[in-house]
Amino acid sequence: MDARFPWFILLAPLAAAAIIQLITRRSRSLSATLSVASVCFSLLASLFVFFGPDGTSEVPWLDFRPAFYVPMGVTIDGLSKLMLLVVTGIGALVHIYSLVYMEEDESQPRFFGNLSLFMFSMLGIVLANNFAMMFIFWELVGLSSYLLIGHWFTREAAAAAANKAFLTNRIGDFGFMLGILMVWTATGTVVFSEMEARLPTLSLTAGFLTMAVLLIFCGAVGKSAQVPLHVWLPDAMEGPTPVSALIHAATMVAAGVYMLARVSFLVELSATAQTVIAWIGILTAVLAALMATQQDDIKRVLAYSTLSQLGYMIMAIGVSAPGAAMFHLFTHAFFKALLFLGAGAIIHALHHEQDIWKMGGLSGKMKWTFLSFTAGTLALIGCPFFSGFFSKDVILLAAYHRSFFLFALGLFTALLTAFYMTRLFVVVFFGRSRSDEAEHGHDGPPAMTIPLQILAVFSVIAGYGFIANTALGAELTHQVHAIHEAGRATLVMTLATFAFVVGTAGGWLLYKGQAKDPVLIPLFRNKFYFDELYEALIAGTQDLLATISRFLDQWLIDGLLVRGLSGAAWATGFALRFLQFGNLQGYAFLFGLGVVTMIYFIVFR
Amino acid sequence: MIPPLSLEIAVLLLGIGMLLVESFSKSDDKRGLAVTAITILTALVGFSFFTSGNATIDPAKAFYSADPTALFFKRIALITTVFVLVMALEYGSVLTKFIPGVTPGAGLGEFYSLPVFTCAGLMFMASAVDFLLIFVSLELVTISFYVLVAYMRRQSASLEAGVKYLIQGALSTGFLVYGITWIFGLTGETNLSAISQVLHTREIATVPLLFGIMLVLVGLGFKVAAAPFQLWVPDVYQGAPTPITAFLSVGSKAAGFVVLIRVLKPFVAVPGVGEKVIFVLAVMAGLTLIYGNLTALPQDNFKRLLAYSSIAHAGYLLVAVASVNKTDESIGSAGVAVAFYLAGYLLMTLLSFMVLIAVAKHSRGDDILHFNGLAKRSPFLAFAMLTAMLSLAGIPFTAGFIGKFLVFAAAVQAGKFVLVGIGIITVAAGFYYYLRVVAAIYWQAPNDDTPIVVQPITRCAVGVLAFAIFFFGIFPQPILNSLHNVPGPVVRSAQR
Amino acid sequence: MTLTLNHYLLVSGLLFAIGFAGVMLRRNIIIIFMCLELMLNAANLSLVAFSRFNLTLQPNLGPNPLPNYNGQVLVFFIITVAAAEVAVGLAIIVALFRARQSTHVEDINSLKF
Amino acid sequence: MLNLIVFIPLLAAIAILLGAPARKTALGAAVAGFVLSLLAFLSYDKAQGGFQFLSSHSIAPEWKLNYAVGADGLSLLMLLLTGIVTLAAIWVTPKIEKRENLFYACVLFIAAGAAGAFASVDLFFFYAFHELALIPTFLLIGIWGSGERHTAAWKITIYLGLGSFVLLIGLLDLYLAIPEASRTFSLIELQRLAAEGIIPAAAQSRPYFLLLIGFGTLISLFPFHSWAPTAYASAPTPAAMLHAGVLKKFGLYGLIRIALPLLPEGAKVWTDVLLVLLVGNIIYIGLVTIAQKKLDLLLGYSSVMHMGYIFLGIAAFNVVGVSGAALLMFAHGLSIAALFAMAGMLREKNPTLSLNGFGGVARSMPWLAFAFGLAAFASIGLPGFANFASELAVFFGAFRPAAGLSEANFQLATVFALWGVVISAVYMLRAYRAIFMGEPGKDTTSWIDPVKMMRWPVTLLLALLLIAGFAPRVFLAYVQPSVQALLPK
Amino acid sequence: MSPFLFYLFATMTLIFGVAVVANRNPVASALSLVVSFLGLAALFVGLDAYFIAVIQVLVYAGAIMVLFLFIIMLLDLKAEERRKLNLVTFAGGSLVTLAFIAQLWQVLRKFELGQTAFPPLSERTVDDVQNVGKTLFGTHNLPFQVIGVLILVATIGVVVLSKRELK
Repeated sequence: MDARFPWFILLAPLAAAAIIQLITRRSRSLSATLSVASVCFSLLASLFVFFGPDGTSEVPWLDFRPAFYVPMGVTIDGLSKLMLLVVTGIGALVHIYSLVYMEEDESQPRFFGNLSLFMFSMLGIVLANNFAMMFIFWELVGLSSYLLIGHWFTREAAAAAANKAFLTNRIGDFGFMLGILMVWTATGTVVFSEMEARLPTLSLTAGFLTMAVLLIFCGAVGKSAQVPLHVWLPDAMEGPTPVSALIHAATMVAAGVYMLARVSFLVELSATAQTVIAWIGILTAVLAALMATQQDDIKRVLAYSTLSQLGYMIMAIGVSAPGAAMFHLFTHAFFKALLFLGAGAIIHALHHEQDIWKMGGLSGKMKWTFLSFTAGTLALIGCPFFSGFFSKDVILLAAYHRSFFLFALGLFTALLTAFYMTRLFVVVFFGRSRSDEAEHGHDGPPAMTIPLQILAVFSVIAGYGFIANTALGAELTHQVHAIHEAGRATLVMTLATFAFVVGTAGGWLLYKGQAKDPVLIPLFRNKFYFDELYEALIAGTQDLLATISRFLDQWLIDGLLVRGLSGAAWATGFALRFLQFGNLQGYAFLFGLGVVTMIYFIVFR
Repeated sequence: MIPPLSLEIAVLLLGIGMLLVESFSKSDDKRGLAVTAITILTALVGFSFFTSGNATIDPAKAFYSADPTALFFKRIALITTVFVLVMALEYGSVLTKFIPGVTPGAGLGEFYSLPVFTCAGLMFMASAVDFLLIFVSLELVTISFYVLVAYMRRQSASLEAGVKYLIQGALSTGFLVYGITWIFGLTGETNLSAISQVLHTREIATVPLLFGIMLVLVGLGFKVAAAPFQLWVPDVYQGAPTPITAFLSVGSKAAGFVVLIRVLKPFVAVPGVGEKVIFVLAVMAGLTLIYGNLTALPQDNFKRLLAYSSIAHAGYLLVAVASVNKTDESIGSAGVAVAFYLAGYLLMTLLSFMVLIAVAKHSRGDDILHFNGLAKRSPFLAFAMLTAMLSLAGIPFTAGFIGKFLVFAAAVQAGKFVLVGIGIITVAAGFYYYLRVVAAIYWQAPNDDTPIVVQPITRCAVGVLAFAIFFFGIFPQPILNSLHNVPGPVVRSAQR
Repeated sequence: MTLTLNHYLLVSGLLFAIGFAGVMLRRNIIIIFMCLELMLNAANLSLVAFSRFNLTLQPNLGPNPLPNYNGQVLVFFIITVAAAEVAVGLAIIVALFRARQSTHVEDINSLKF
Repeated sequence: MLNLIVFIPLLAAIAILLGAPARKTALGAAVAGFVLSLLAFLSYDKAQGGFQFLSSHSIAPEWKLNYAVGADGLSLLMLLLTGIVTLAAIWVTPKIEKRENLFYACVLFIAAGAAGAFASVDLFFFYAFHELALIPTFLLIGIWGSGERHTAAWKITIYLGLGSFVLLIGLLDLYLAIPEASRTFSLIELQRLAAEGIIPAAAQSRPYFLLLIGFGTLISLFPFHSWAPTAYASAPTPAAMLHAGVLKKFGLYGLIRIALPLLPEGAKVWTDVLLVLLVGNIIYIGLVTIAQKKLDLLLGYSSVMHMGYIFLGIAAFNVVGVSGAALLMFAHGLSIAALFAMAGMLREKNPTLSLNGFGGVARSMPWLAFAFGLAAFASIGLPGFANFASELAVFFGAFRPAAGLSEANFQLATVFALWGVVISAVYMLRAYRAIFMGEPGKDTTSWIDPVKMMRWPVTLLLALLLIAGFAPRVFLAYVQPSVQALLPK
Repeated sequence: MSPFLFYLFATMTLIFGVAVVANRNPVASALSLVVSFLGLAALFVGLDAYFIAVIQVLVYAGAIMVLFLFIIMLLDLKAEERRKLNLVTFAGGSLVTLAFIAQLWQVLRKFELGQTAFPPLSERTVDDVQNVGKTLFGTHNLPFQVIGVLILVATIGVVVLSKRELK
């Protein structure tokens, strides 16, 4: 296979996006077909590549060698192969699912165009062989995420959410770019492989490394919605549900984890940074889980759960277990996409009702959905023998090896996860139907249920060795095994199972048959007041500064300096005009005064 | 080759001839007189290129020099007079309203012939290298201007201007004469070359010498409208008949500057005196720039605005004069800068006055608002005015820009950065008040829609001036050639 | 006490100052004009004095020392010019008087600012 | 060829003034100019490099003053920009109600001035041509402008007049700092002399300062920027496009072309000051932009803000930074021209352009929403557009500036510049959201997209942005050797 | 010239000069001016400039002053009625004048050559008129011609400005 072959994976969605935007914008079916076809092509090509050899192919993009060089390069190795499969696989399923979900949307072509754009961008991140290129696609996924969140742009909430997502990500990217610049200053390259080769030969100070790694981590904090930049992800649920499934659950938000795994050679160099990363991760996990316990919107619960799971993965990176992180990323992609698509099916069936308290009793009416959702839930809450159980277990084990506190919090999060997912599950599927829509719920057409079923299967089996090992590839598998071999595996597994049982039981007992939430914790319900805090912060800093600056510009620079100076000139002129008062005698006097003064200054000084 | 003095003689003969014809002809129509004068003067401009130098005379005994500078300024005088006469033709109908006369053309003959005599005076000034001739020719010019300024004696503004000019002019003459006295007394010479020799060979008491120089500077500063002796300018310019205002502002100023440069030449080289003279010139330049430009800002009367602008340009010229330096290269040399600036100034000032006359005649007023909507009433005049204003403001591709370019080059070369700084501010002020006219012409709607018609000869002159502004703004070389087409030193009078 | 050049120069300067003061202080134009004549005459006095004392300023005198006649010629010119100036000036002042019935400077300030 | 590029618009303008059909002649001239500049761009022999298409006519032999044109990669890029933006500007011009001839003549004069400045290889004409645009701008804003047009026209004219005069003094100072024997106006000669270090280091500081202020005013360097936003807001669309898109680049071009090679030591003296000022451009103006409530002012301020990045690249004094800056000039020219063009289209619907007066326009004008989105994202530096590629180069160039410059200061400035990227996203997205997203208002629903004919110019601009964004090397291949030649060895 | 005569005539010149300024009546001013000029003419004689002295008396004290008096009479100018004295003008004018005199004093103090006595003159000084004439018509011919033009211009000017009705 030619090393240039992976380019096709990347370019097919771009071609689709471009054609849809420029040519087939008017035709709904053609656009949809094109988009789906492109993603299917990418999936097939990815499969082909997956079983092919590793390799790299690059073309120069910015070329100031020797000073500065940015190629566009695709790299195929274990990591990117895994990600390729996840992205194209879930992407394909979501595309197919969207055919139904977005059927009645008036701007369906735009939706598919943007979806293809997203596929292109995401695949770009996956394939990138250098930091600059990754940053490029990093920004582009931000763009496509913005476009897709804002798909229903006439809704104020959607528009606001889109802006919030983009801006929050930009803040993260600010740090990311700085990090890239720092690393580049030290190594003189942005290409990962060269960087990895050169880093050991340089003697960099610990401070520098910590700084650089943390700045790069900023990018991940933004994209993977870690505390404190997590606020955009729940709001992003304003986008169409397939988007939430694909972008805001399975793929894009995991890009941060992927990126950190990609540069783990760099992360490893700074223990301090690692600690920070791990703690940010676990903090996100715990906080998000707490918030999730009190949400009423089905998608928001899932969104917080995503946050929480991403926290796990980040923590895994922080405890030097990128393999574990990638493992969890892999399994999580399936079950979270499944959960979102399932939620989407419910929402679709209930005519865009998202409040779980207006659902209920759907287990019988939406059989396929119920079954697959169950599989997903079990995988997420770490039910033994489901995929999530294995991957989460590895992370907890890795955390245990590093720090007991991390482990304890991780365990607590697992418990909470079980709790809130059970809450969701029970409230949605059991009990009485609490609204008319819920009464008439029904399964979607096959294009909707089949992706659910496929994902359900994977949610169950993705954790098992024969799949996981293949998918993760030799190196990552080796890492995972290494964690297991480090000991205490049984203890951790037992504790995890215990957490699962306690959480599930708690949720079941508390919410069984409830018509409204028996627990009210304002702090959790209001998401720890992060939004309010930020709003105040933005109003207090940025907007205030902007107003002040505008005031300064208007009154100081334009007013005092520009208008003031020109006004002063005018006024001087106006004043001088009074010398010209028309009286001859006065002129003679001024003349004489001039003479005497000038003589004084010239002759006598 | 024509002997140089014959130019002046021809002009004088022309003037006397005009007076004779005026006295003895029966015709009431004096237009022919002016047209003849215009033709002959134009021809003389041509002849001026074929004059021979006066290399044989001992410069220490000469009154009269026919060096290239002199010739250049003679041409300026001739050309100015030509255009002033064209303006006078256009202005004739206005003028006769304010002269008591029995016949329709009464007083016009003299009005056409006096500028010719003034022109002769200006030409003498251009050549004068002796205080005696300087004084006499200067007075010839001044006295004829007294008459011309007060010419419209039924209009009290004209008379008022005449009186103001008379008194202040006489005052300045008094200072000039007193200053000449001191210089003569100290050196025993009136000839500038001789003075220069004396200054080089003998010790002269510095304080009295400076005193004398200062007094002379007062007199000459008055003529070129340099602050603080500029107060007469706006009143006189506003009151005088417009062609005469133009003549004053171009001819008188040009001749004043050539005299100033010639007079200063012997002194700037004297240690202990030169620096102070340069300093006082710089101070005057700065004051003039500030006064002329800033005072023009709130001005609503266009004629008065041009008066302030005339002061302003005197300021730029003084900057060049104050930047006298050793370099002989063209760019950065003060002499070339002054000469070129004056040539450009001639074109743009005459053009703006010419348009002013045409517009004022039809709009019955010479405020800026009378120019409102000129672009609709007469696109040709509007464009001409635009050209003039651009050149006055110093926009590239106009002669005015090259002038400013050279002036500031000289100033930078001489390291006069304070002056340059003032210049920058005043140039910006200039943008404002010149473009106010452009704004009136192009932005505003006309107050009345009647188209403006001008005489063919005026139209032709306007066209020539506008073309010349652009032509010399792009191809300065002809003027440079004209500055040194005669063998001998370039305009180096300002240099040692 | 012998007379020196400075005596003459002082007289001349005082005369000049008196004339100048008159220009600045008097409000009748004709008198102002007369004061201007005074100033010119002050210059004349200096010129003649310098012309006469010329000899002392040039150490290498010839066998037949003469006053510097250039100065006297200049005086002659100044007087002539002054005459012409007075003629024209008075003509203007008369015309002005006819127009405004006044020769007072404060009455002729319609042109200003 | 270059003579044609300069003189076609000039002659067309004169023809229009003399009564030729205005729009047709103007459009014809613009097309011809664009085609010619494209031809010149494509036929430039990159292998040979240096200045090509030279032609020279002596103007004043005594001063060694020539009308001389010629182009290297950098000037060709700028000429191409001029050609495109001119074409687009004239194309998008809506029907002019009053004095159409004067309008088009003014626009063409601006175009000719810009083309002349970029094509000149003579210092005098380089300066003079730029000034050609001053008065047409004054007339365009004053007669056909909107809002407080008179104030704006006065401000821009006086301010730019002042700035260009400072510039003139700077150029004179520079010229006179060269030893008398080798003084020349020829940029090519000067470049050669620069290599010999003709100006002593001690004499470089003052001219550089003057040039910085002079050019800086033309570029709207903080704090000399306040003419720009109001002028752009009030100017008729083509004037704003040409001014913000092309003319402003003159100053930057001048800094690269003149100050960079001739005054490297002077530049070092003022680098720290420049850094402070450009951070002022980026952060301070960025914040001011956030506070704007009208689209035209917002775009005006944003164009001021983006100048900071270009300055950063130039200040870095290395190939990466300066080439990036040069490409950014091109990119910014295209994107801001496109934005102003579309702001003009919106102005036809809502004359005040107040952000509150829109909402949900994307529904009624999907094409405009799409195109505006592209231009907006280009301007805030999203990958895929030329702006990003060049900004990237600028950042990398500035993070490791040329030897002898303070790395720490540059890195700090880069941090601010990066934060500026966030700021620009804030205001652009706010504006985009206010205009195109949200609940459609009563008026907005009846609006319709511009007709196909009018979409082409914007499409052209955006297409070029994308091409240059995907393949910046195509353009850098022109710029980089030129910059390399200009930088001191 | 004996110092006594010098002081006499100098005082006369100056006092009547002051009288020109100080007199309220224009006629008195004009007559004072005549006397002042006569004093000046006497000083000229003392300086051996006989020709100039004669011209001074004839042209200045004679012709010009007669013209002045004639005009004053013609216009029937009364003594300036006591308008309120403009204190500012008066104070300012006086100050400037005093400052000028002070400066002059300083200049003269610094002018050492001016402190020498009368130099001897050759006998040919008695040919004063001849010498002046030679200079005037010989070397100074050109300015003299220009003066002629000047007078012509002045004549025309006076005619144009004064004639009641131009033809």
